[in-house]
Amino acid sequence: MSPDQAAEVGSGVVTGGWTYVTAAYCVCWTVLVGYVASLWWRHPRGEA
Amino acid sequence: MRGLRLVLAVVRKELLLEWRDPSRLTGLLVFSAALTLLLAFAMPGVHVLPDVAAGAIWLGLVLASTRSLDQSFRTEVENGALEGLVLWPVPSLVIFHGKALANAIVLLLVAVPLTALVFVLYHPRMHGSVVDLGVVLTLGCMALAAPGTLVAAIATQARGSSALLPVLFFPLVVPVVLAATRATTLVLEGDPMDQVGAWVKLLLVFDLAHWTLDGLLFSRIVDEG
Amino acid sequence: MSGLRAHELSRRFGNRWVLVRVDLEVPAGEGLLLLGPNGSGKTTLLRCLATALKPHHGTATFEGTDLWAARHALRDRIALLSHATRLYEDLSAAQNLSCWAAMGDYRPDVPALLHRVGLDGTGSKPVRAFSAGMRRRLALALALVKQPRLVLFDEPFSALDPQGREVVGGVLDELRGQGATLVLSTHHASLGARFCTRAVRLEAGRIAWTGPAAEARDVVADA
Amino acid sequence: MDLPPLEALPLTPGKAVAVLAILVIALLNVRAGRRPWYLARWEDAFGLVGLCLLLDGQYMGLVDAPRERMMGEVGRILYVHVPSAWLTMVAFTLTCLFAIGFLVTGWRSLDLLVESAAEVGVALGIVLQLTGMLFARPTWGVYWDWDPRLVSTAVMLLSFIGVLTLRSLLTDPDQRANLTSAGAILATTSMIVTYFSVRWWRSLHQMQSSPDTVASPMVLVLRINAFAMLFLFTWLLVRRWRLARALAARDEAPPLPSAEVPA
Repeated sequence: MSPDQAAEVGSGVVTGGWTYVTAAYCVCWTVLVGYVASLWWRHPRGEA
Repeated sequence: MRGLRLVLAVVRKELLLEWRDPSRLTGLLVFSAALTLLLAFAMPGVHVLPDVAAGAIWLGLVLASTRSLDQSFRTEVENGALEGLVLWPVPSLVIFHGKALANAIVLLLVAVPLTALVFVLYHPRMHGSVVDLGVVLTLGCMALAAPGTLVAAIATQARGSSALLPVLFFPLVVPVVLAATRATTLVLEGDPMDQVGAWVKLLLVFDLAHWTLDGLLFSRIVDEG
Repeated sequence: MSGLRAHELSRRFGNRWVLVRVDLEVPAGEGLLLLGPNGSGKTTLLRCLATALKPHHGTATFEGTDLWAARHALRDRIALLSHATRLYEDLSAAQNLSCWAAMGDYRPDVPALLHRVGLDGTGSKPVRAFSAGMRRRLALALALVKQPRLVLFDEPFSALDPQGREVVGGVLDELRGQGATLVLSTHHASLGARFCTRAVRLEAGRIAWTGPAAEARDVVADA
Repeated sequence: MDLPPLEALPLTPGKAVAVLAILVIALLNVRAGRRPWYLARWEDAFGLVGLCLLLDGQYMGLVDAPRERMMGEVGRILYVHVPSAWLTMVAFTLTCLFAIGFLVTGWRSLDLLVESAAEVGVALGIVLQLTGMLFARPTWGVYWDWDPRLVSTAVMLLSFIGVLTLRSLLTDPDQRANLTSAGAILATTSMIVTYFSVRWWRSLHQMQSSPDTVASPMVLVLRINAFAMLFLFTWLLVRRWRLARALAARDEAPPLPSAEVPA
């Protein structure tokens, strides 16, 4: 363990957690894309 | 003066309806009593019951209020009485305040025996005075009644109103449940830090805001042709 | 003094026009017979005139004031009687009357009113136990609480036995005697013609025929 | 406002893609006699700019931005979480303002905007709530905490979902408009009161982050993401409003017919 890392552990820095980051960005995209799709889906077709 | 007299006339009519059909009130009482019993069994053990007594009272009241609000508007739409009231020379604000006041009284009529029952079943400590408890119960019931009356008026105009009512009502009264439960707990368990005033103040502000604002919204939605 | 006037009164529900450019004129103290098949817009017209519905086009005035704009003041003098009886099922007849009166700041003679519609002696029975005819009579008494100047009556003679019709007829005569303006919607032209001078026939929300009430019978018979 | 030095704006692949995309779009737009499908309406420009900014902002958030001093990599969630929080607030504030405006003026467009803003707000609010929970798990150790902002956001979301439910259950347009607006105003007030009451009850959440409390390299990334969300929000709102208008036009009443009785 490098001195740098040791200092981080002692100071309570959160390490790792890329899973959560990926999940958060995915959630953002899923909801946005899903919502846009629903807008498109609900649009009345046939006229104009 | 005339306004107050009319409000009291609406309240009298509501209470007379409750009086002529006692099954409505007894139904509410049995409902909340059964809920109190069920809640005790849903707890991890008998030892926590004194701590959750206040919560049991307010949970019972909120759930009972959805029933009583639903009932109070069902009698109005049954023979078109609500439209009749709008066409009667009585301001919509008066209808709102009368109905809300009557709903608050009905809730208090449920609250008193319910509190007694919780005392019997849950054995909470009682450090504060009965007057304090009464003030908290009154303010809390009024804080449930005013937004409840408005929301019930909104819900009755939609399909499936009794299912819609809690959907609109519960998020609205989160602060009431929180403040009333805190205040009740502090009254029951003693208040060494003197915090009960803050919660009562919150209830008071909530009451004031809803008893003034909701009447305006109510008149807007019932008298629009 | 001008009574009830409507100019191009129109109302829609959703995207359907149920009342189209209806022009009416009822002189004060006179009666108008409103005829027409089911769904022709009679009830909607009455509800517009009673300020229960806001017209989407056109205007209606009573004694010179716009009905919708001055609705809060005018509701004191307008009575709408329809299949919605406005009654509280769990209250007795007298309680219904006294509660409604108190809510409008009226002080009527409740026993006299009940006697007027032939309901004395119904005691403390809740309205729930009443027959349809009794409810109609009680609703009539409820309208009389207001001492209305404009009476809008939807199907006055439905659900009534001959005796009940007698009562309703008596009350209508009395109201006309007091100078009230009447609008009666009915299928039975012959029964209504007694109280009205003019008649109007609605079809698809429009006025299809207008003429003296005495001739109205034939129109219905032809249809 | 202090602009960051030029070195703080490195040409990242994300930005390169974004700039190229904008250039291509602009060129196509200028050249085309008729408008391309992705620029059919004026709001689509907002959508495209928003999309580019979002791609760039998220790339910067994931790659360029330094690790947060206390939260490490997890701090990168903030670049999604904070902008969505801002825009959710904007959406629901607009909903409330539109609702008040509708009750005062009675304009139909405002009613359609109430519906649109509420729905877009709910969509963004879901992003906010979920990313917030994903942020809470590694930093606080739990997905949920009884913090005023968490609770009031959840209450607000539930309220507006309730309002949209109410709206879907009503058929008469005039009645629907009135009740939706009343419900939206109630939902907004309930959110405000909930916030303060829960804050009294218990407070654990850090104070609101503002550019003063956040390290400067983060500010730029945060800003880009916030503008991305703002542009996308505008696009979504206008799009949703067009949808509402199209649906309303479908069952709009025909003009008042003549007084002649149809044969």
